[in-house]
Amino acid sequence: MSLLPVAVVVAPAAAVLAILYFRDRPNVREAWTFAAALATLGATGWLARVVLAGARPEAVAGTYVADVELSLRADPMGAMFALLAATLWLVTSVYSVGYMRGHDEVSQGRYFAAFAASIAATMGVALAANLLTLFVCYELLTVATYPLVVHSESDEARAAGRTYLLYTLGGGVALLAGLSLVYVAAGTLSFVPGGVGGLAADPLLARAAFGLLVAGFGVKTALVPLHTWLPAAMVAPTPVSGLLHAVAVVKSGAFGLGRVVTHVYGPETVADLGLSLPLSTLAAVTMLYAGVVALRQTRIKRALAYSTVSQLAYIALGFGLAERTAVFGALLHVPAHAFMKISLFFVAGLLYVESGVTDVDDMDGLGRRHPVAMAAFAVTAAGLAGFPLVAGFVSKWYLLVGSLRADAIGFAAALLAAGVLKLLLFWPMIRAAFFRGDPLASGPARDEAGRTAADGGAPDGESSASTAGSSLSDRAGARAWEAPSRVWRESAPALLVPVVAVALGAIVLGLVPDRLPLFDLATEAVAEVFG
Amino acid sequence: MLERLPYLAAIALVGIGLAVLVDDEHLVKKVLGLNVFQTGIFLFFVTAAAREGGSAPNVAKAGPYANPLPQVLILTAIVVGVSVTAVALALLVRIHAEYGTLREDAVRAAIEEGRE
Amino acid sequence: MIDPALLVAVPLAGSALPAVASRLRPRTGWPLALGVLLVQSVLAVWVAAAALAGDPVRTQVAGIPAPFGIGLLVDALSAPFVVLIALAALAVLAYTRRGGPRSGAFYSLYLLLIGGLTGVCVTTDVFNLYVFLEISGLASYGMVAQADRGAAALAALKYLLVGTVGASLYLFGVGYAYVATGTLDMAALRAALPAASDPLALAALGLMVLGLSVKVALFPLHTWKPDAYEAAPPGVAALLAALASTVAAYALGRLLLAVFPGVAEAVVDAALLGLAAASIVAGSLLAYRSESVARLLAYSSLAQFGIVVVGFVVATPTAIAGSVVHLIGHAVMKAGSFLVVGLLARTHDVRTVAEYAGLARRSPYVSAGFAVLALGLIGIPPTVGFAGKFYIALGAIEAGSWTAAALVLASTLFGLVYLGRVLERMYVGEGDTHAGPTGAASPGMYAAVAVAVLATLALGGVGPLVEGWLAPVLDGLDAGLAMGVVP
Amino acid sequence: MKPYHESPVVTHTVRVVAPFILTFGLFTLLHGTKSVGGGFQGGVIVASVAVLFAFAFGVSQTEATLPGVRIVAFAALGLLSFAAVAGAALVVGRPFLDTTAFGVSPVYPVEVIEVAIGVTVASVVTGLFFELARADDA
Repeated sequence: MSLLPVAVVVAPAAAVLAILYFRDRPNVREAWTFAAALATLGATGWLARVVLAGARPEAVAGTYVADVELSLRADPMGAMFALLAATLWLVTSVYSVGYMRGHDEVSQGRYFAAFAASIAATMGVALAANLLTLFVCYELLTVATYPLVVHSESDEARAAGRTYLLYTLGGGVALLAGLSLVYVAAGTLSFVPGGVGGLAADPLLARAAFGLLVAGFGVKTALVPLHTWLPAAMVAPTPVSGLLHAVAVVKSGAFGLGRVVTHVYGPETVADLGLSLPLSTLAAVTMLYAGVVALRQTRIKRALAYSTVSQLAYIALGFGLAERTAVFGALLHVPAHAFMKISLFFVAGLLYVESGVTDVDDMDGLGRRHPVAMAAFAVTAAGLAGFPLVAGFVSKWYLLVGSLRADAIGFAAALLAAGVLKLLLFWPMIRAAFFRGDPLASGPARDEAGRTAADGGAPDGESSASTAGSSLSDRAGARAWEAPSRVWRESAPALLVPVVAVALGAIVLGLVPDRLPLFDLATEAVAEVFG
Repeated sequence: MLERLPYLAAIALVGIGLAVLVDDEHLVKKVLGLNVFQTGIFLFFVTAAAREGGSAPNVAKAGPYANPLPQVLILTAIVVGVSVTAVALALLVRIHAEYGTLREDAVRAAIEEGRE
Repeated sequence: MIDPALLVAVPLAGSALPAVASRLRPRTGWPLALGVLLVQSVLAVWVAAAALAGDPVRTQVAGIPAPFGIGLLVDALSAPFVVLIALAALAVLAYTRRGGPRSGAFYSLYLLLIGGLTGVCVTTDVFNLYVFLEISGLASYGMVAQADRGAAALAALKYLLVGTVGASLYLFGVGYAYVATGTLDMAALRAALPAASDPLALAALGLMVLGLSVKVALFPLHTWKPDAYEAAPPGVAALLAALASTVAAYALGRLLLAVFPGVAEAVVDAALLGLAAASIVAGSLLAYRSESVARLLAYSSLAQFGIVVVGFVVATPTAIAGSVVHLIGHAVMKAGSFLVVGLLARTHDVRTVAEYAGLARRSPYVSAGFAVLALGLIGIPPTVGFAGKFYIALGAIEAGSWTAAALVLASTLFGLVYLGRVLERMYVGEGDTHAGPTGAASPGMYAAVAVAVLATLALGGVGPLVEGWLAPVLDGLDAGLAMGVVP
Repeated sequence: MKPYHESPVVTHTVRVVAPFILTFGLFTLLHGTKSVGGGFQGGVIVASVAVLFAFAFGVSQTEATLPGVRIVAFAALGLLSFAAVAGAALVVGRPFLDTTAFGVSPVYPVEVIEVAIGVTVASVVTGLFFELARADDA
């Protein structure tokens, strides 16, 4: 019974109360968020070190239901996900402060409290020792993220919230059914590397349970038929879309899927029961479908959302193949995709706050107006497409090798095709940003854009910016008056610094992956499962 | 066939009572229906207790007795029936005082108006 | 050892005091009721502790031996309910000090109700069960009529008519059971019923189950509940919502498990499962379409009791433990919800879902409490709502009845639909946020709600405990021991 | 209040018949153990006497002699004495309501219980009658 895993979950949870208590005093409230983020990062870092040293700290909170305990256990896979979530929470907190204040959003107290609660639930999902604890935290994650989805309280947000709740709780019900079947079939729900065993006894029951579990986790992993809530949830503020809908929420779905394949069923049972093919096909279909639909999106965030759906399918495919290298690739793709996608979302958020840009075809000339941000955007977009030297390439490489080793040529082809689709998606944006002139910026970049937009006239270059966009650029314009009009002075540091940090993270993960603890944890996890 | 007759009567009373209770609009008639319904059940119990040539279960008298237990049960059930009817009548008096009518549809209409 | 008869005698005798005292000196009804209920709670906890420690407390009223006299038994199945009744009565009493009706007569009825309900839980004589059902019924009809609105009188009358029909049908079933076996004691009935002629035994079981289904308000027989709970004063609605149908469901479970196993299982199980399924679906649908929140909560009870009945029909040890946990959990959550509805109606004069818009800003703490209770009713872990449902679903899967399991799990989604609507309106709706509170609420009212919310969270892990308590009783029942108790 | 005329026929018959009804009521009440009768039936008959007086001499006049407090007090008294007899068995260490607990033949405790029930029933029925009668005028 060690307190470390408990500390990792309790730190953000305690922050929730503190944030709610100080919700009317912004600076104290933000201080609490940062303190909690740092504490969690420290705890997860230490946890990772302890786990890499071979220990498996465990904390049991007593038998909860049907002699299954509510307990946390840090194993390499869990520690990796927790470390990733903690690091990105810190970065996102900085970004959130910049975004919230730049955009002076309403009810920020509730926002930060719900954020901390979501992270606490994600930590619970990461460190859960058995399927039931994971389910409990999974449901709490839904409850904690709901206020964030409906943050702007507009009708569109309310509708998105309703779809979000219906899908995720529907998934929760399927998950509960699945884990009940597993409990009845195998007698236990705790995670055992390499599978619980005894599941193949009754193949029909085992297949039904696997189907239900995949459906349950598939909702949050946004596998095709169950993915429609993710684009709808883009109505949430960008930091929410960034951390939650690119990292915490959807990754907990993918993580759950991984747990089922590696620690409940075990790769051999998945292969014997012939479950590998259907799951992998579902993932491949999702990859390609989402990739294609992403091309048709006009709003940046919805395009990124569909690209997330497609990228998550990479992870699902890796786990679906249940082959050593493919699973390793999938585990690596979790942090890789997290860093890349979060930087894209941050840039999208920055563009929205600073220049009121939300649509893909409004991105002309942004390269000049926000050179650093757009550079980060370009680099990480390339990484998503699988360009070397950025994180995406490394995990995709292992996925490709893994699918070839599992002699699934079709799936390898699907991976490459998905990469091409990403290219087709991002290249027009990058070209518009860098190589097409910015009609607005004929004079000094900042003031000209500010004044013309301010008088509400629709200059020829500025196409149908959404009404929210134009009122935003008035504010951006207004700030332009105060800020000296130096070209590179493109955005508030609170927004720019996290963007750069996360982009650098993606590059480091691409250049020297094996030096980072995430890589070692993934290796350790795979070694534990595949022996 | 003859000794089956009281059971049939009991079932008939139960049926009639329920029919009046459900169908009639007048609240007092509903309470009456309830009483008829309960009497049917009591009749069932008492006929179950009867014996061929049995006399009242009184220690003073000799001879085969009718079964005392169902009769005692029905004594209690009658007391319960009376108290239920008393509460129902008290409620009826209050409804009449409040709405001036004892027809359920009229009362319900008055409540709907009151609610707007 | 305490004679369980005291558990019934104390509230019944105590019920005479408030009526008289309040006529002599006004406002003495409440303290008297508090005194009696404190004594009742101490007795209940004491007896329950003994019963749950493994040796059930049993006695024969007036010393008349078993098959003839009325036996009283507090075992692992009835002990939790005896304690629940006593503690729920205390919590709601705290509320009614300022919130609810305060006349002496009301507190007499209050104690009568508690006495009747405890009687239903402890008796082992089926006719005695009828008498206690009627005592608690009569008290609840009177309490529903306490509200000064005219509609309360009509709702109470409707409740009286339907409730008495239900109790009389149950009496009819007792008649058939007596004719079939010649005895009224549950243990003797269980021994004699399988040998009895089938039509009589089936008629007895059918009528008794039908009668109790009216009291539990399963779907087609539920019409009395929404009107009664909406028209009754909030304190009364909370108490009835928590206890009235819960105790009737307990009695139904006691009959199905201890008296009628082996008698025409298939027919009655199918019928009850049908009723339960109808209740879950129709209850949720009706709840979704109802405008007033009190009526919504009443319809939600239909669905929740449908789930409990599924647990009793599946009848594996896990499912039974689930039903007991869900009965207790639901009582706590539903009582808390009705208290919140009463509190908000009193402080902000809001009653319908539309009026609940933007309430979270106006009264954040009460709304947070309501949110926890609503999440519990939906069945989100770590609340007690989830524990009960999970056990029942697990039991259903173990027994291989897939439709039952699917039904129980789907009820979470139904719950989300009709309760999520209210929560969304409260937290995300844009009501006139500056409308300040209109009425005052006493600390007692807030305390009662707080107790309910804390209990919802604290009882989350009570599953294994209840399973442990019930194991000896259920094994005893399977082994054919009378009432599952070693004589 | 309706003007209440006392027709001589009604008042005289009531004044003559009342004592006999009352004794018959007490007779039924006390003979509950051995023959037909008992607390409930006896109590109701006794209550009918009060109702008769109300018909004959006017509700409010009768109610003046039997105010609400006294009626409820009698009801409570009956209930509490029944509980006392039943509880006494417990005090002596025998199961609740055990009438053989007191060494004397069970008939006497049962008689006390019958009287207690009779008092309660009589007062409740009378109280109910006056309540309904008063509600009508209101």
